[in-house]
Amino acid sequence: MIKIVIAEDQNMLLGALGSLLDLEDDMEVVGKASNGQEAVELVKELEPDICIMDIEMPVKNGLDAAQEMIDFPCKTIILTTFARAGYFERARKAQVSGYLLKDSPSEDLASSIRSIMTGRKVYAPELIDLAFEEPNPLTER
Amino acid sequence: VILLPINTYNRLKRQKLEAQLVDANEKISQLLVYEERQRIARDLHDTLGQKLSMIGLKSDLANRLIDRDTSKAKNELADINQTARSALKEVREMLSDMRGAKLDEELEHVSQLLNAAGIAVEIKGNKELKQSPALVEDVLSMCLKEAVTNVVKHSQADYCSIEVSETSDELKLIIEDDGIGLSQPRTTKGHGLRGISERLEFVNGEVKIESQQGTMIEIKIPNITQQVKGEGAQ
Amino acid sequence: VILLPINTYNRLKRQKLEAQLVDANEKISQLLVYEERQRIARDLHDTLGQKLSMIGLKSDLANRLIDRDTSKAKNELADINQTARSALKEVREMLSDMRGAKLDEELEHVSQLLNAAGIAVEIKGNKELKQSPALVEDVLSMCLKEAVTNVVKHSQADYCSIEVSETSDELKLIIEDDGIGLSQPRTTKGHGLRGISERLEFVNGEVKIESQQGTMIEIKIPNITQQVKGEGAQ
Ligand SMILES: Nc1ncnc2c1ncn2[C@@H]1O[C@H](COP(=O)(O)OP(=O)(O)OP(=O)(O)O)[C@@H](O)[C@H]1O
Ligand SMILES: Nc1ncnc2c1ncn2[C@@H]1O[C@H](COP(=O)(O)OP(=O)(O)OP(=O)(O)O)[C@@H](O)[C@H]1O
Ligand SMILES: [Mg+2]
Ligand SMILES: [Mg+2]
Ligand SMILES: [Mg+2]
Repeated sequence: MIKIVIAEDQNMLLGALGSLLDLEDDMEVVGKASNGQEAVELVKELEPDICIMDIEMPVKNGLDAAQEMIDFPCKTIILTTFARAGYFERARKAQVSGYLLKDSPSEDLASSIRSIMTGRKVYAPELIDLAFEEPNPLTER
Repeated sequence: VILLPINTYNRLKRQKLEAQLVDANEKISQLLVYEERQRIARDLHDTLGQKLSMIGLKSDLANRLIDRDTSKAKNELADINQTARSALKEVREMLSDMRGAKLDEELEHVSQLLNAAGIAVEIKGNKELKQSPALVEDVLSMCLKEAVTNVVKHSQADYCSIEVSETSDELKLIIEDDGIGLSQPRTTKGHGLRGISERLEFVNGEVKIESQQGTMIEIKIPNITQQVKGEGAQ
Repeated sequence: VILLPINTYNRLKRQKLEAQLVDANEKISQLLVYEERQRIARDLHDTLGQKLSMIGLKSDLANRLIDRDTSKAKNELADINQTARSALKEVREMLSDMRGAKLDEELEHVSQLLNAAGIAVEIKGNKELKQSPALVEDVLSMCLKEAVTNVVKHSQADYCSIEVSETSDELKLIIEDDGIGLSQPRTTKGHGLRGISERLEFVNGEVKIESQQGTMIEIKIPNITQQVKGEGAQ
């Protein structure tokens, strides 16, 4: 059984995501957090295999939380909607195992989780934005 | 002996100034566009993205729940419905925020267009709208532009009149030219007239085209609908 | 006695010039922002508005179908899911379109994409286009992005080569990977390949896909059409 903690500040999303993963036979959502701080505490306490986090959350964002959990045995997955300048770079520095679309179909999410469990890293191409830290045109010239 | 150097100095200074100004203003342009993009990007980000993700996840979930627990599936569906509606409202709001098309500006623009084509132009009625919501003004301005573009491209007219009237009941725009009219077989399947109809639909408006001597195009947008639709759009 | 007047004349001329330049450039700025807004507003209207309305309607429908015909309800839910995802994809594209897709930037971007996925990449040929109009460059960059996204998502390749060649006759882009190829049953009804074809139509281009060892996708845009279409687009 893959034990999962989810952190997401949007309640409805948190609920839906939790139910979807619980429906997978080999997965169990053991804890839900509504910000990064809570996520770090829950992961310490429950020692899950996977922690799935949103980025934009109050108190502590998902990237900072991932950075804090860098030495935990638990693998972290960041879920987000759009590529934002600098986020992917920070996610990589925090050595997250997955950087995935929030709206990926639940089968895809589940299969990404399984392959992350085997030690692979999975990044959604739509979210990779290294080249596009959009230069401010005033400083460019 | 003294005159020339000063003159040259002045000329050089002027040229340098010119170049600098061009440069600076170009940068401002870029910056404005850049900021605009950033702003829109932020808007899209924060609101729509979240809602669309939610719809994606919840439809997934509802689909799986259907066979196990219909009442839970129905709850998810109600959430989806609610979310789609509020996202749509946000799209409308964003549209009206973004609108650049103020009627008075568009009137100015089409006048210049007609002048440049050697077509005399007469503008009657209200140049500025007092009570129409932004979306309606946007649609009207777009219709004006398309219709006048057609006059310039197809009518061979000498004269074109544009009349705007805004009453408590309706907003009306009439564009009339004294050109060859529509009677000839239409050569192209253009997007112009279709675009007008499609956008008018959005605000419950209608378009009527008459062609006896020259072409007359009349656009009406009822005010009651403006208000109903306007609420969402404001 | 003579010096001053000429100096003054020059100064006044300079000041007038300054004012004119400021004016002109300000207008350009406004115009750029205006056009950008209009373009985005149109996009939003055409894509998101429609999709969201559809989601609203279909969730209503699914709710009613649930008790009568679960399999129909499930179909509606699958549609909703698909629609929400493709709307999000469009928003993402819109955001990246707003950056203005220059080929050299897109090449840089896809290289990083491939690198991050552990796929070695080799880029051959022209990195910058010399004679293609903006619209063509835009379309080509979009095709490149879609094709490489597919390589990353589906191919399981170790190596990918990208070749751009611009001649007086045509513009050609070849993307080749050494992955599993297309032979496997395609799981999803994706938008990627369809999007490529649709946009290529716009510039009279064509796409050819071959899959023996790995996948090869070849995109050609004839130059003659570029010029004809380009005029309107520039
Ligand atoms: N004022 C007019 N006078 C004469 N003919 C007109 C006038 N307005 C429209 N037409 C005719 O109606 C046709 C359809 O107009 P429409 O604006 O839909 O298409 P278009 O102007 O040809 O193409 P597009 O607007 O997409 O660039 C035109 O091609 C033209 O033949
Ligand atoms: N380079 C490739 N290697 C292997 N399979 C591929 C490759 N490119 C495309 N495919 C297959 O073709 C299918 C269709 O591709 P397409 O881009 O149209 O859709 P998608 O990538 O699944 O979804 P979308 O692009 O909308 O996110 C893919 O699902 C995949 O099975
Ligand atoms: Mg959040
Ligand atoms: Mg037209
Ligand atoms: Mg694809």
